Amino acid sequence: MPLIRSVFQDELDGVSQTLLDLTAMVCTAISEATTSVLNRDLTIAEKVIETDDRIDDMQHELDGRIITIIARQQPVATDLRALVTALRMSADLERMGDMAHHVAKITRMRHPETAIPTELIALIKNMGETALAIATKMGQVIATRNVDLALEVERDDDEMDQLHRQLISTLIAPQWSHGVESAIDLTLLGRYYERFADHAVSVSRRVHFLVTGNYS
Amino acid sequence: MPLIRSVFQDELDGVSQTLLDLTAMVCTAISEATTSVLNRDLTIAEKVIETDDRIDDMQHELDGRIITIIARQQPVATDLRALVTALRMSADLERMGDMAHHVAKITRMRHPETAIPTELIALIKNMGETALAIATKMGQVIATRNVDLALEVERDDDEMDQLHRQLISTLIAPQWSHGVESAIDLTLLGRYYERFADHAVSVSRRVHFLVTGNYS
Amino acid sequence: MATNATVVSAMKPTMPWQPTRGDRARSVIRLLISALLTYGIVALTPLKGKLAYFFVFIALSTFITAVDKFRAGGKKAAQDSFVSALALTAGVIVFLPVASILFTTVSRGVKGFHKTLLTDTMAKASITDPISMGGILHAIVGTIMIVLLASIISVPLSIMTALYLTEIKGRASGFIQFLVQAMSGIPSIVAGIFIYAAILVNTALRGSAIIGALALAILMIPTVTRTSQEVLRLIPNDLREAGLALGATQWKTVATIVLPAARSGLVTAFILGVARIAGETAPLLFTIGAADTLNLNPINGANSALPYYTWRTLTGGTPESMQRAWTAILVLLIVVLALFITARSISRRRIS
Amino acid sequence: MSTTVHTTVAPREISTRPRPSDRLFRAILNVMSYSSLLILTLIGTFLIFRGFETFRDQGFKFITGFEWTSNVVDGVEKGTFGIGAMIIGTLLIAFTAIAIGVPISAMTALYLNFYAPAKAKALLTTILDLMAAFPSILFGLWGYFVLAPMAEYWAKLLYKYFRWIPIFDAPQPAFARSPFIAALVLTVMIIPIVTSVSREVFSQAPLDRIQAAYALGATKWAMIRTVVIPFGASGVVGGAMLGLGRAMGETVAIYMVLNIAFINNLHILYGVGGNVASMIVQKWGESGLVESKALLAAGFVLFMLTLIVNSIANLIVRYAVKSGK
Amino acid sequence: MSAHEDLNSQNDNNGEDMTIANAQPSHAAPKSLSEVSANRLKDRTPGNAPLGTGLEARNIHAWFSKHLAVQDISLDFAAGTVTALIGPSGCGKSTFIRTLNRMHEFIPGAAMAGEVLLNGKDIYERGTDVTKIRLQIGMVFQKPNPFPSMTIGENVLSGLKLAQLKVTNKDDLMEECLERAGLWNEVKDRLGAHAGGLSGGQQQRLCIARSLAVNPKVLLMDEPCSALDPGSTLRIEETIGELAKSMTIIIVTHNMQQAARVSDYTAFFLSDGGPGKLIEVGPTNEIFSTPRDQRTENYVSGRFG
Amino acid sequence: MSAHEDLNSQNDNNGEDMTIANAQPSHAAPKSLSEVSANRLKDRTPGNAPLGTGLEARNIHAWFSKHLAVQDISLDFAAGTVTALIGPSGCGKSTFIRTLNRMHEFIPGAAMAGEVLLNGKDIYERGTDVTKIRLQIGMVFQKPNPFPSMTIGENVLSGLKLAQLKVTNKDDLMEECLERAGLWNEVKDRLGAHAGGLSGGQQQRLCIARSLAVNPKVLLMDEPCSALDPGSTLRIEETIGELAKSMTIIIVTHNMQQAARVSDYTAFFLSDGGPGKLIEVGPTNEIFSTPRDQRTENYVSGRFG
Ligand SMILES: Nc1ncnc2c1ncn2[C@@H]1O[C@H](COP(=O)(O)OP(=O)(O)OP(=O)(O)O)[C@@H](O)[C@H]1O
Ligand SMILES: Nc1ncnc2c1ncn2[C@@H]1O[C@H](COP(=O)(O)OP(=O)(O)OP(=O)(O)O)[C@@H](O)[C@H]1O
Ligand SMILES: [Mg+2]
Ligand SMILES: [Mg+2]
Ligand SMILES: O=P([O-])([O-])[O-]
Repeated sequence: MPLIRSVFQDELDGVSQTLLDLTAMVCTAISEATTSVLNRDLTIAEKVIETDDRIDDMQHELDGRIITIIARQQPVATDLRALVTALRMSADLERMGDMAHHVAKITRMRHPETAIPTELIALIKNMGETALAIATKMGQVIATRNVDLALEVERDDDEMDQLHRQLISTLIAPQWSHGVESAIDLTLLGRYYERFADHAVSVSRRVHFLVTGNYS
Repeated sequence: MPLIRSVFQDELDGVSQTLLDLTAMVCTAISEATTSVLNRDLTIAEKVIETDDRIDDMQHELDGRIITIIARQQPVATDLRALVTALRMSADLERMGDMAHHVAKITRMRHPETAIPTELIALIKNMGETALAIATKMGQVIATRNVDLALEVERDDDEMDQLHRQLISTLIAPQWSHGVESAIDLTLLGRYYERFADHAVSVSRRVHFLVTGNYS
Repeated sequence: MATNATVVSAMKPTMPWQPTRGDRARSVIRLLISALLTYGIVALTPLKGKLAYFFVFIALSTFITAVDKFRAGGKKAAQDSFVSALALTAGVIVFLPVASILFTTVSRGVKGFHKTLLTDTMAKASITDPISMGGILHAIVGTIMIVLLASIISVPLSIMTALYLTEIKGRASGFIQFLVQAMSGIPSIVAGIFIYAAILVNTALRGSAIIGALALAILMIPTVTRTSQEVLRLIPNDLREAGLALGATQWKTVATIVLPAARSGLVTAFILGVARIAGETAPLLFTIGAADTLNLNPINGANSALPYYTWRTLTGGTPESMQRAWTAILVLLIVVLALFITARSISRRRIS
Repeated sequence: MSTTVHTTVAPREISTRPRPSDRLFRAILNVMSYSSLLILTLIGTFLIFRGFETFRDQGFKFITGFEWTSNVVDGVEKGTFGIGAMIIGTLLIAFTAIAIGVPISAMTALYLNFYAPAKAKALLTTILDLMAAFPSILFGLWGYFVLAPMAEYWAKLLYKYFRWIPIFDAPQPAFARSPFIAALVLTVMIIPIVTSVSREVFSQAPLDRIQAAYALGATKWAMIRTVVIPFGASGVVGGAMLGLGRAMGETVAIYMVLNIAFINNLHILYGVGGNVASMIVQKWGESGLVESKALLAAGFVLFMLTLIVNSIANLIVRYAVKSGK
Repeated sequence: MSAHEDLNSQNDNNGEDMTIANAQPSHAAPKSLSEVSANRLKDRTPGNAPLGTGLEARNIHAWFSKHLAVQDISLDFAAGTVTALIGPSGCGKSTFIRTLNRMHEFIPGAAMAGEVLLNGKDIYERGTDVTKIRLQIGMVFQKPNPFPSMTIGENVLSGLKLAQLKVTNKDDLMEECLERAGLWNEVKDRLGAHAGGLSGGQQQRLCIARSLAVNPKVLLMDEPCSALDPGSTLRIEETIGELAKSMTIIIVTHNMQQAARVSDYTAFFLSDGGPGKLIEVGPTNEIFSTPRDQRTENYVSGRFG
Repeated sequence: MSAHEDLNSQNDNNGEDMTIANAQPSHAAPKSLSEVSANRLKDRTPGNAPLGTGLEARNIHAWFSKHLAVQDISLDFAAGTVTALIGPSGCGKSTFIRTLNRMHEFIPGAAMAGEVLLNGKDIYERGTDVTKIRLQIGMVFQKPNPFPSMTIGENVLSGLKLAQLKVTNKDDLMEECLERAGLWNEVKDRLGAHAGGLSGGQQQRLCIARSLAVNPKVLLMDEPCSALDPGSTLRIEETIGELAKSMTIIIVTHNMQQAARVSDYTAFFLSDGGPGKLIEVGPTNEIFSTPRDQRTENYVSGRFG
């Protein structure tokens, strides 16, 4: 007998697809936000900010859809967990979009100056790339529900924490010469990347719940 | 005919109650975190950190319970919105607990020094009190589902933003004499209070969705 | 749109599916045409008599209606109207003999009513005497006695057999069911001569009410058994299971739940059984002897009964005796009708 | 749980020994239910026991013979008894009645269930039930006084126009007290049984199926053809068989309208006929000892005849009901 | 659809309704929440033309003798949509749905008021051939009711036989209908078997196939799954989803989840002691997430009183 | 419970089972997720003593003639809990539940193997008075079946009459039972009326009240709501919740949501062509959120195949 419930299955698949779409948008956003802050590129920054609005809309739409599916299909067990998990993932993804938005806002705030002193460009670039890598990997975790891959995301996050610590120690080192204002900018910038990665970890962890039904 | 569904109603009430309990814990946490950071009080800081663990556990338990209720009672319309909203609120509340935790961690990190220069004590105290006030009001919004009160929370958040801006301008003012490290601490501290208030606003806004079914 | 835009204006109920005045007029016209044609055909052909009118009219009106319907709705409609005409005809055919029987019986029977009809016997009168003499008291009493005795014998047996078939459903159920059905086919005369052959031949016993009742009981058993069985079968099995699940024994379940639930149905079964035997003549010819006088002793001495009395008076052959027959049969008819109406009102009460 | 015990488990014997009260109850019903067997056996036994001498003396000719004479020679009663004509007459009348009555009954049942307006339905149902309750002697009286004169006229018409059909032919134009008239009386008598059985079955035609047919655009007749008749055909057959059984055993009414004679006659319009039951009544009064034994033997034959017809009827109904489902 | 050519030519209103259906239940403005359903609708109304304009009920009242059972119900059923009728027992759902194909009139003493427009024509108009109406508005009942005396194949074609329609290629039609009802694979090897041997769910799909054979525009279903187990129920729901691509479906159900699952629009009836009335109608998403009327909310969320 | 004194003294195993129930379905270790249900359980087993140790089915097999319908089912029903039996049609739920109060044996040719322990005693033991067993294990059926020849009040007390038990204060008992079945308020003014006049849902509650009158320890319910509308269904579910405080309840249901709503434990049966088997049993929360067996997951989430 073939699988029944085809409509429901289509709807579940649609939710997964939207999560992947959101992930893709978030990846673009963080990558472009990094570019904008490194290159003082206001146009790209504006684009990121705009993307975030679209991410927010999409998230709202997705949440509404998930609630409708729960109301109409009344799923239980794995199906219900998948939907509730999607609901939470979408919140994380939205926050990740916000973080990219915040990064882009720093570009805008300092424009036409640069927010990043030359000696930190490499570090920030590294953070941006790590963030992108984590987000990409997170997308794979969503798509494959692979719990092992989720662990890798956590390891990448450790790397991000490492970079973050490195950033702070640079700021508080006596050699620091760019003043308090710049330090504050960079503190926040670092925190944004760090939080971005945290949210990615959180999304990956939710896959664990989805698969096993338990919080790890 | 009396209301049927008494078991379900009890369960819904239980969820609301847990949200209120969480709110109370969050209020205590932020208030104590402020005290600890102002008074360099390590004991209280440790207590806050421990409270956060309990908040996390409680949130997990609540989420599990909500999923079970959805699976077992298969609610629709307002009931379903109430549960989904509770699921999101619990995430916000958990983040608010985290923020208090972060504040307390600053106390611990700087101990036995103080993290707050004397000239900022009043401001931080004010931020702490505003945060508490917002969280308390948020609790009332949860309890009463009063959409107007939710607007007040947003106004209080504006006040918080105001204080935050004031803090940052103090830090970047040329008069600043406490060095970059302290400035970084205070930047993060400020951001914690500001995010705390943001989450409270987010909780209040969810009440709007709960009542009307629309995102405002 | 779409909400009940509170049109409180009271809409009037309509029945758009019912024939309109036009439709009715059309069918009247069809019947008139059929009648005219019938008249013409009977006048012009060798067909004669009421019967000819009847059949020609039916055939014509059926045909004309079918043709008319065909023009409006095609073959489907024509077939439909043809069959409905046939069905109506059958109903009329059934109606006619009953009307005739009732009319004949009443119109002929009432002529024999007189003062002492219900209070006197034929002890001092002969059946060929003028109508105003004698009466049928002895026959009425005899009938009542015989029917009661037959019921006393057959009802318990019948209900127990029905219970066996519905409650115990024992291994022999199929066989017993078969026997009961076979019994319902026993011709009444066979019951009569059986009792005669079994009891009256070669014994000192003579015909009496009880002997007649035995013959009638044979006829009554299958009717009561089968009706009771139907009634008991209608009692949902859930009820029995509910009783058993409450810790009752089967006997208690039957006595407290099944039988009370079936009570009115069982009464109906009993009355139908009585109606079945009250008019029986043939078995009594051999079994109750022949009495013209009142005999209150059911187990001894010849007795009479209404059908039996009718039979006897018929054989008299004179106008007086014929008149007595019609009158007796009218009384019997009234008795049977009364039973019948009682049974129906009971079963109707059960439905509501 | 479900600890996969793969051993084959033997059914356990359940001790369903009922309480004494139940055992008594079941025992009583068991015994009582055999009363019908007892009665049937007794009837058969007694009739054959009393009629034994007749069977012995007459042999097979008792069934096939057409002669019935009895005389006293030297104080000894002697006779030749053959009821062939009676048996043939019985069957002829009964089948004729069925042939006329069943179509009318079936159509009436359809009319009642599907065509009649509420009032007509109530009236006609009452009338049918009434007919069933009429004493048979009443039918006899009515048949004799009212129906017979009319039917004689119909018989003449039939004879006139249809005598080319063998059974409507007659050796002489004598139509009074013919099998035809007896059959008409019987027709009226069996219509209520056949109709009520058919109506009952038709009315049980499942409403949901009827509605399904209508919802598929059926006219009333199309619906009846597709739903009601397949469902109820067995019921009509059953009703017809019951009617047949009744028709074969009818005594008094036939006695009054039929000219009983020991002549083999298959022409229904011809005023000579036979009927076992009526013959017994006719001969009973003046019969001597030997003849009355012959009459009891005739009763036994009639008994067996109706028993066989009814058994066949039951088999047919049972088969029809099973295949209908 | 080739097998239907003869049938179509019977339905005299075939050419005139080629316009796009504009009949829409009241609050039908597309919302973000209803995207899923909107998608479904898109699937279901490809060219829209063969589906006609759907069915419109205008101010329907229905009486049983003097008893007003249904009061003033106006509902539009857009072509190619599934509308669920929900409401507590006795609120007149069955009565209403039975006025839509003139089955109401079989009840002695029944009366009605209002209009039911099929392709713009009132089916209660005088002189309408009611059997033709019922051919265009099929019905599936609560209990599966195949004709037991017929084989599976004969059952599918029974509508043609009953309505005395001719069809050129019976085998194709049989296969097409069984296919659309989702039963073909299960019965293709035993079309000659008696329908009684099928399971309840299969019987119900056979009844659906039977309705399809006369090529109705509208299919009414009165609690079609209430006598079935959940597996068969889901199977039927899937079939409904498929069918809605080519016809208008109206389904009465006691099962709120079923209404939520299968329908595009939901109408809520309530009786309150008096006659049944329409309380609210709207896209199913809205009825189950943000109903406007408190009584609707109470009903769909299982609250009473 | 005062009205029950006489009855209790009839049940000869009254004193011996004052120990705390330790019979627990297999994976009954309390989980965080099951807090709600755990709370319920707490409510329901106040002193635990009057509830006994519940019912235990051990290796139950059931045959219809040679046909094995149910194979090797072992289930413990802890006192004061509600256990739902779910599974597709024909998987032997009814058969199993009917072995629990010895109703199975009414079917000609029925046979069984295994043991059913009520308070530790096998109800199939030789010499057991089966009528007494059925007094202690009540049963409510699919279709409401009050005794039509009795009034409402008589119906409630019919169990006493049938089992020929005496009770001191009939009126109190009647009120108590109707109260517990949640029907008292609706019928208190017409106890003398015939039961046929009640609605379906009320009739079913009357049947529950009838079962309660003989003070059973266990109540079996075979799809008690499948013939009822959703309102009455919720009402009955509420009653079940109340009753579980004072007795052990086992309910067969086709309605997954119902199982989810009312039960503390859920057992999933499946037949797979052969005899019905127990696939999984556990706290309802787990069965509906994290079932262990894939087949259970498929069934509860409406997937088949
Ligand atoms: N044949 C009938 N004769 C008289 N009244 C009827 C008849 N059928 C229904 N009614 C009445 O009409 C009203 C509506 O009944 P209807 O069957 O349409 O309700 P429903 O919504 O379909 O209920 P359910 O969900 O139980 O099927 C009820 O009050 C009912 O009592
Ligand atoms: N009286 C009977 N005689 C023979 N076989 C039976 C009988 N009752 C049930 N069975 C068989 O036993 C098996 C289990 O039936 P049972 O009624 O217990 O299933 P169920 O799970 O209750 O199904 P449902 O959910 O449809 O009520 C089925 O295969 C059925 O065919
Ligand atoms: Mg209905
Ligand atoms: Mg069952
Ligand atoms: O609430 P945050 O995403 O800033 O941690």
